[in-house]
Amino acid sequence: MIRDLFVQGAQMLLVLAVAPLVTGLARSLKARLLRRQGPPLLQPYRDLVRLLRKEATLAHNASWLFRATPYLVFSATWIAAALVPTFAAGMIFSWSADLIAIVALLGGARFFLALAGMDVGTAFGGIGTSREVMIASLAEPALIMIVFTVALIAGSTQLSTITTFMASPDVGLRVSLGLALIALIMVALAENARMPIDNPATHLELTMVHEAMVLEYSGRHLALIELAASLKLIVYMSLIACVFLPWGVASATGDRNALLLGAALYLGKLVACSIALGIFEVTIAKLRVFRAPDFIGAALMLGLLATLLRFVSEGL
Amino acid sequence: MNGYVFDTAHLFAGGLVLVSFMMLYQDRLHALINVFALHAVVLSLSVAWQAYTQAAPHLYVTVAIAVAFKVLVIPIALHQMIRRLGIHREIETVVGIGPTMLAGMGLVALSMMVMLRVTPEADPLAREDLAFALAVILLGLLIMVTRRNAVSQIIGFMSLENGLILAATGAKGMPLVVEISVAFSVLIAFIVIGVFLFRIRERFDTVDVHALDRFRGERR
Amino acid sequence: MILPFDPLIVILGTPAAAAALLAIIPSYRVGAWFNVLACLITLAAAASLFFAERRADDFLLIDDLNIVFIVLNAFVGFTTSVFSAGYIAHELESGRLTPAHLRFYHALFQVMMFGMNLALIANNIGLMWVAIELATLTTVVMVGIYRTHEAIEAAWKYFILGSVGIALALFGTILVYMAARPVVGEGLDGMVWTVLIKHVAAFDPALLNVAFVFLLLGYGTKVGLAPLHAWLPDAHAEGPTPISAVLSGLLLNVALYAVLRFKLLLAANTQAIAPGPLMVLLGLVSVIFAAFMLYRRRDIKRFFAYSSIEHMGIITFAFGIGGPLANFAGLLHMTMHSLTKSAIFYSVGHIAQVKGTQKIADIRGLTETHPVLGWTLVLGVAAIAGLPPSGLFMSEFLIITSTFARAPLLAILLVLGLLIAFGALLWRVSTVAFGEPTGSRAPTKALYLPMFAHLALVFTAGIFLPPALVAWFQQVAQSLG
Amino acid sequence: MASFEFASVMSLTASLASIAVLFSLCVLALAALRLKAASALIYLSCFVASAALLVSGATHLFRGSAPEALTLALGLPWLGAHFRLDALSSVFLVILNLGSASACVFAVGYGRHEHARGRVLPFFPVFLAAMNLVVLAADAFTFLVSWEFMSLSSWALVMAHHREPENAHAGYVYILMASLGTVALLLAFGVLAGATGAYDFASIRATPPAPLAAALVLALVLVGAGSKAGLAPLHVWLPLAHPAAPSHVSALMSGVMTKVAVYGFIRVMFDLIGAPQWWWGLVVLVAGGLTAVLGVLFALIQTDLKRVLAYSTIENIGFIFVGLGLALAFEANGLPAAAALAFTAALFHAFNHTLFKSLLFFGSGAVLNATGSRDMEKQGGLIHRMPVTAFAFLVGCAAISALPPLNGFASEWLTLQAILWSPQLEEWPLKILTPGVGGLLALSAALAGACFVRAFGVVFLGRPRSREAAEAREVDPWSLAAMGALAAMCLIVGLLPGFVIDALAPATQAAVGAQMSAQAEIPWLSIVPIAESRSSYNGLLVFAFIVSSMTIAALTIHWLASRALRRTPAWDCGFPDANPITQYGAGSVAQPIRRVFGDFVFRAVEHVEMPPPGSTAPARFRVEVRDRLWDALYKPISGFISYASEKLNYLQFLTIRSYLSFVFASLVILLLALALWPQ
Repeated sequence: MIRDLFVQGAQMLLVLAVAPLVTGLARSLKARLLRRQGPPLLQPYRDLVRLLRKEATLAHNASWLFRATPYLVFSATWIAAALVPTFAAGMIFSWSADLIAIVALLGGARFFLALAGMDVGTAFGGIGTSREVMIASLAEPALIMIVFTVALIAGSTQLSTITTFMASPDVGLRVSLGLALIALIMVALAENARMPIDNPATHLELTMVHEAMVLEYSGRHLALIELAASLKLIVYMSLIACVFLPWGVASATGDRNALLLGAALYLGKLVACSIALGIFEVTIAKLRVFRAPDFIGAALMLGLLATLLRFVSEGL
Repeated sequence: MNGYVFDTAHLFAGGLVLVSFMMLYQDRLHALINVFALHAVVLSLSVAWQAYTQAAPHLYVTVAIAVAFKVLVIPIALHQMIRRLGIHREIETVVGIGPTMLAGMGLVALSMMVMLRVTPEADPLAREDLAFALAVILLGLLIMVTRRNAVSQIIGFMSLENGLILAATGAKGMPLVVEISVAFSVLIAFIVIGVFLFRIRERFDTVDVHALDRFRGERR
Repeated sequence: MILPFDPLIVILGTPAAAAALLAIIPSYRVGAWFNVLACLITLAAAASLFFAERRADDFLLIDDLNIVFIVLNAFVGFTTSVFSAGYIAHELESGRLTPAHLRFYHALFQVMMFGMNLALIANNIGLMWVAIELATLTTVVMVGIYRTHEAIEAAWKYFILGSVGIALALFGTILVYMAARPVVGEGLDGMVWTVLIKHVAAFDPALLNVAFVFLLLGYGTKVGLAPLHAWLPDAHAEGPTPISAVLSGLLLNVALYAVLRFKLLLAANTQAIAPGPLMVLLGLVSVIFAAFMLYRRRDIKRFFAYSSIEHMGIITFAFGIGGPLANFAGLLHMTMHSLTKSAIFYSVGHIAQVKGTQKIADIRGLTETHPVLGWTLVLGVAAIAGLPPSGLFMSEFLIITSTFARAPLLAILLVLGLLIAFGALLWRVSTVAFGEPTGSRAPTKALYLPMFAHLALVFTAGIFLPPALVAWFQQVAQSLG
Repeated sequence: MASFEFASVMSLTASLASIAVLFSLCVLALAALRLKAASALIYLSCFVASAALLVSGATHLFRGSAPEALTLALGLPWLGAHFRLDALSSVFLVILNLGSASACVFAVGYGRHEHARGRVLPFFPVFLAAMNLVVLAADAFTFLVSWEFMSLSSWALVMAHHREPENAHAGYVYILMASLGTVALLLAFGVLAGATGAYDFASIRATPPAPLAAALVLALVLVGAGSKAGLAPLHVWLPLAHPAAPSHVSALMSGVMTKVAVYGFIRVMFDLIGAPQWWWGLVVLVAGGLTAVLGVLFALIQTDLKRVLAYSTIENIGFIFVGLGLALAFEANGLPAAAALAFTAALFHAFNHTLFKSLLFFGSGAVLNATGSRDMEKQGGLIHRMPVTAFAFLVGCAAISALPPLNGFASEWLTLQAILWSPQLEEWPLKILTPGVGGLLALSAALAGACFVRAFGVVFLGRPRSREAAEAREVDPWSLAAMGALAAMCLIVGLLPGFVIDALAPATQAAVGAQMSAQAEIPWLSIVPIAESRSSYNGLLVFAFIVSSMTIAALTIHWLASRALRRTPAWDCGFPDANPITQYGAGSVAQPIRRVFGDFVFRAVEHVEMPPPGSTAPARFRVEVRDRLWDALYKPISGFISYASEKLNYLQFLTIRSYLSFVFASLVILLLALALWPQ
C-alpha cells in the first residue's frame, strides 16, 4: 500500500518536474533549427520561479473566478497527468478515472481557462476564448473518437489495461491504430496551442489564441497557467507514448529495476516526442484561424474513420 | 282499361316533363311565366286523372289548389310584379340554351336509369310516374341553377314542387297529410318569398339575386 | 312509473300555447320571462320522459334514441331563453330591435321549439318532415329580424337553400312511402316509422337507395354538411345570437336526427346500399372543408359557424363509421357539441355587444378587459377544439382510435382535418383573448349562468360520465348498429 | 384485511391524494388571488404536495415494492381510470417532483415580482398535477387526458405574459405541436388497443401488435413523445415556448415536462409494445444523435439566455434518446447487460438534466429579475453583483458541460460506455451508424462546453453592458435556496453516482429485463459498469484529488513564493479604458463556431454595412440565421394551408345560384353513382 502510494507520488512529482523541461527542449530545438541561439534549456524553470516570486497584479474588476482558475487549471491538468501511465501502468488510483474521464478533466481545465479569459472584460480575452472554444469543440470529439478506437481494440477505456494490452504481442499492426495515431498527433498539436493552429511564441494580437486568453494573468497565476500548459503537453506525450509506444512500461507492482528502466525509457520517449515536435513546428506554417477547423476537422474524420473500421471488422 | 289508364297517366306525366323543357328554353320573363302556368295546368290534369282513377276524391282538393294558385294567382302576381319593377328584359342565363337543353336530356335519362332499376313487380304506374316526377324535379333544379334572375329562379323552384306533387299523387293511398303539407309549403313558400321580395324591393332596386350578392358580410 | 300527466302533451302543448300567448303579451320584459318559464316547463316535462314508458302510436313515438335529443333540446332551449332574456334587453337599448319585434321574436322562439320538439317526437315521417320545415321557416324569419342588408341576404340564402332541401327531403319521404306501400299496404301505416322499421327488410332496395340519397341531401342541407352548407355561416352570423346558439346547438341536431332515423331504416335492409360510406364521405368533406375555411374568417360568429360545420361533419362521420364505440362517440359528441357551441355563442354574443363589433380583428386582449367573458371563451374554444377534459376529447378519442383500428386512412384524413381546424381555432382565440387589449372596457351586464352551466357539464363529462347515462347511451348506440 | 390492502397501494393512494390537493389548489388560487400572500401560500402548498409525491415515489422505489394499481370510476365509463405505480413510474415520480419541489421554492421568491399573478397561480398547480398524473396513468385515455392537460396548462402559463406578440406566437406554435403530438399518441394507442377498444395498459401489454403495426406505433410514438420532448425536427416549438413562460415554469417545462415525454416514450416502447426489433433502436439512435448536435449548435448562437437553455434542453433530450435507442438495439440483440447499461445511462441523464436545467433556468430567472432582460448582450459582470447566483449558475454550467466530478459527466460517461458495447451488435446498419452517433455525441458534448462558457462568460463575467446590469441586486433567499439546493445535488450526485444507478435498477429490470450490478458495494464508491479492468470512474476520488492538489498548490505558493496582490486597470495589450461595448459579446463569442457550421446548419448570412471613409455613420453588422428544418418542413405546410384556405375562401363569396348548383351537383353525382352501381 505504502509502496503503491509512493510510486504514484513519484509519478506526480516526475511529471511536474519534467514538464517545463520538455517545453524548454522543444523551444530551444526550434531556435537551433532556425539558426537562432534560443533560450537555454532550463529557461522555463527560471521563468516560473521569477513569476512565482513576483507580485500578482489583478484588473480592477477581476472576480474570484479569475483568481481561482489558475489553481483549478493546474490541479486538473496535474491530476490528468498523474493518471496517465508514464513509466508504470496499474498505479493505485489508476481506476479512479479512465481515459474518457481524463479527456474530460482536461476539458474542465479548458472550460475554466476560457471563462477566465472573459472575466476581465477585455476584447483580447474574448478573442482568445471564442477561438479556443471553437478549436476545442472540434478537438475534443476527435479525441473521444480516438479513445473509442483504442478502447475497442483493447476492450477497455482504462489506460493501464490499454497500455498492458498494447505492449502484448497480439496487437499487431492495424490500420485503425495508424489512423488514430495520426489523429491523436493532430489533436495534440491543436490542444497544446502548437504550430499549425496557434503559435506558442506569438504575441501578435490577432493571431493569438491561447495567449490572448491568459493575457491578463501575471505573477504566480501566470506561473501556474504556464506550468499547467507544460503539463498538458506532457499528458499528451505520455498518452501517445503509453498507447502507441508502450514498450518498457513497467507494472506499478513490479520490482524497482523495472520501474527505473521504465522511467528511463519514458524520459527517452519524451525527448523523442519533443524533438519530433520541434522539427514539425519549424517545418510548418501557422494556419489562419478560420482554416484551423479544417485541420482539426480532418483529425475528427480520421478518428471517426478509425472507429468505424473497428466497428466493421475486428481485424482492422 | 288498365292500359288506357296507364297511357293517360304517362301522357300527362310526360307532358309535364315536356313543359319543363319548354321552360328551359324561354328567354323572356313573361313567356316563362306563361309556360309555368301551362306547367301547372298539365299538373292539374294529371292530378285530376289520378283522383279519378284512384277514386280518391281528396285529390281534387289538390287540383283545386293547383289551379287556383299556380295557374292563376301566382302567374298574375308575377306578371304584375315584373311590370311594376320594370324588369321585362331577357332572362340572363349562365350557360347557353343549347347546353342547358342537352343537360336536361341527360337529367331525364338519369332519372329513367335510376328509377327503372326499381323492381318491375312494384306498381308499374308508380314506377314510371316517379321517373317522370324525378325528371321534373331535376329539371326544376336545373332552371334554378342556370338562371340569374330571381323571378325565374322562383319559377324553377315551383316547377320543382310540381314534380313533387306529381310524385305524391302518383303514390296511391298516400295519406292526406302529404298533399296538405305540399300545398301548405307552397303557400308558405309563396308568402315568405313575397315578403322577401317586398323587403328586397324596399331596399334594392331590383330583384336580381345578383344584386343581393353584393352585400355579403365578408367582402374582402 | 306512471306519470300523472302525459309528458308528450306538455312538451308539445307548452310551446304551442306559449307562442300564442307571447304573440299577445305587449311587454317585452314579461315576454322574455314568460319565454323562460315556458322553456322551463318544457324542460321539466322532457326530464320526466326518463320515467315515462316507451311508446309508439301512429303519430308520436318515444324511444331511447329520441329522448336523448328531446332532453338536450329542452335543456339548451331553456338556457338559451335565459341568455336571450339578458341579450335582447341590450339589443333594445342599442335600438337594433323594437318592442314589436321582440313580441314577434318571442312568439317565433316558441314556435321553433314546438317545431323541433314535434320533429323529434314524431313517429310519422311525414309529420317529422312538416315539423322540421316549420322549425326551419321560423328560424329563417328570425335570422332576418334585424332587417339589415346582410341579415336579409342571409335569410334569403337560408330560405332558398332550405326550401330546396325541403323539396328534396319530401321527395325522399314520398319514395320511402312508395317503397313501403307494396309491403305494408296503403294508408297511414306506410309512413309510420315503427311500422317501417319492422318491415323494411322486404322493401324494394333500389327505391330505398334513391330515397336515402334524397333524404341525406335534403336533411343534410339542414345539418349543414359541405357542400350543402352555404346558408349556415351567414345565418349564424347575421341573426340574433340566441338564434345562432339554437341553430348550432339544436336545429342541426334535429336534422341529423332525421338522417339517423333513415340511416337505421336503410341499414335494416340488407340489399340496399350501406348508408355508412355516404355519411363518412360527407362528414369528411365537411370536416376538411370547414377546417380550411376557418382560417380566413373575419367575423367571429361566422367563424364559429364554420366550426359547427366541422363538428357536424365529425358526428356524421362517427355515425357513418358505426359500431357501438363510434355510435356512442357520435352521440356523446353531438351532446357535447350542442352544449359547448351554445356556450360559445352566449359568450360571443356578450362580447359582440360590449365591444360593439363582430370583427375578429377588432377584438383583442379580452382576458384583460373582460376576464370572465374572455376566459369563458378560451375554455369554450379549448373544449370545442377537443382539448381535455372536455367531453369532446373523450368522443374524439373514441372516434379516432376506433376508426384507426379499422380504417386507418379515414382516421388519418379525419385527424388531419381536426388538426387544421385546431390550428385555426387556437390562432383565433389567441388573438381574441390575448394580446394588447383593444376596444371598450365597459363592464358587461352579462348573465354568466348559462355558459357556466354548459361548460361545467362539458368539462365534467370529459372526466366523469354518470353510469346511468352511459348505459343508456350504450343502448342507443347498440340500436344504431 | 382492509388495512393490508391499503398498505399495498399506500404510495399510489398518497400520490393521487397529493395530486387531488394540487388540483384543489387551482381553485384556492382563484379564490385567494387578491390576497397579498397568495403567491407564497400557493407555492408553498405546491411544495408540500410535490414533496409528498416525491416521498411516495421514493418510498415505493427504495422499498422495492410490487407495482400498486388502483382503478377509479372516472374517465372512460366502461373502463374507469386506471392508475399504476411501478418502478418506472416511481423513478419518474422522483425526477418530476424533485424538479417541481425546487421550482416551488424558487417561485416563492421569484413569484413576488410576477405582475400577471392571476395568469400564473391557478395554472401552476394544475400543471404539476397533470405531469404527475401522466406518470401514474395506466390506461390510454387517462394517459392522454393527463398528457393533454399538461400541454394545456403549460400553454396557459406560456401565455401568461400574453401582451408580447412573441409570446403569443410561441404559445400558438406550442399548442399546435403539442396537439400534433397528442394526436400521434392517440393514433398509436388506437393501433395498440385494436378495434375492440382495450385501452388499459394491462390488456395492451397482453396483446403485442404485429410487426407492421408495431412499426407504425414506433413512428407515431416518436412523433408524439418526440414532439413533446423536443426531438428534431419536431423541436421547433420548444425554444419559443420554454423561454416565454415565467422562469420557474420554464424550468418545469424544460427540466421536468420533457422528462414526462421521455417517460411516455419509455412506457410505450419498453413496456407496452413487447419485444423490440433491432432497427427501432437504429431510428431512435439516429434521431437522438442528430437532435443533440442540432440542439447545441442552435443553443450556441442564441442571444436570449433562456433560449440558449431551451436549445440545450433539445441537446440533452438527444442524449437521452441515444441511450434509449441503444437500449432498444441491445435488447433486440439479446444483450441484456448492455441494454441495462444504456437504459440506466438514459434514465440517469434524464435525472441529471432535471437537476441542472432547473438550476440554470432558475439562474436565468434571477438574472431576468435583477436586470429586467433575457438578452445576453445587455448583461455582464453579474458575478460581482450576484455572487451566490453566479456560483450556482456556474455549477450548473459545469454540470451540463459534463465536467467531472459533477453529475452530468457521470451520465454521459455511462452513455459513452454503452456505445463502446455496440460492436457486439449483429446488424450492419447499426455497426456502421453507432460510431457515427458516438461522434455526434462527443461533438455535442464539446459544443455544450463551448455554449456554456459563452453563456456564463457573457452574462456573469466581464463588465456590465447595460445600466441595469451594473445596478443588479442579488435575488431573494428563497430563490437562492432553491438554486443552492440544486447545485449541491448536482455535486453530490456527481460524487456518488453509484447510489443513483442502484436506485434506477428496478426500473431497468422492468424495462429491459436486466440491471447493472449493484454499485454501492464497490469499494471506494466507484462506478463500474461491467468490469473494473474495462472501465471505472470514481467522482469522489477525482474531486478529492482536485481539491487537495489545489490546496497544496495554493498553500505552497503562498508559503514559499509570493502572496502579494495589486489591483490595477486591465492590461488589454495597452488599450486604455476601453468601453464595455468592446468586450466580446454573445454574438462575437459564437462567431468562430457559427462560421464553421454556418453554411451547413444555419444558412447563416452575415451582412456588413460599412459606411464610406469619412462618413461618421456607424458600421452595422447583422447576422441572419435560418433554421433549415423550419424552412424545409414547416414553411411548406403553413404555405399549403394558407394557399388552400385562400383558394377555398372564394367559396364564401359565391352567389346563391352557385351554392344551389353545389346541391344540384351533389344530387346528380350521387344519383349517377346509384345508377351505375352494380346491382
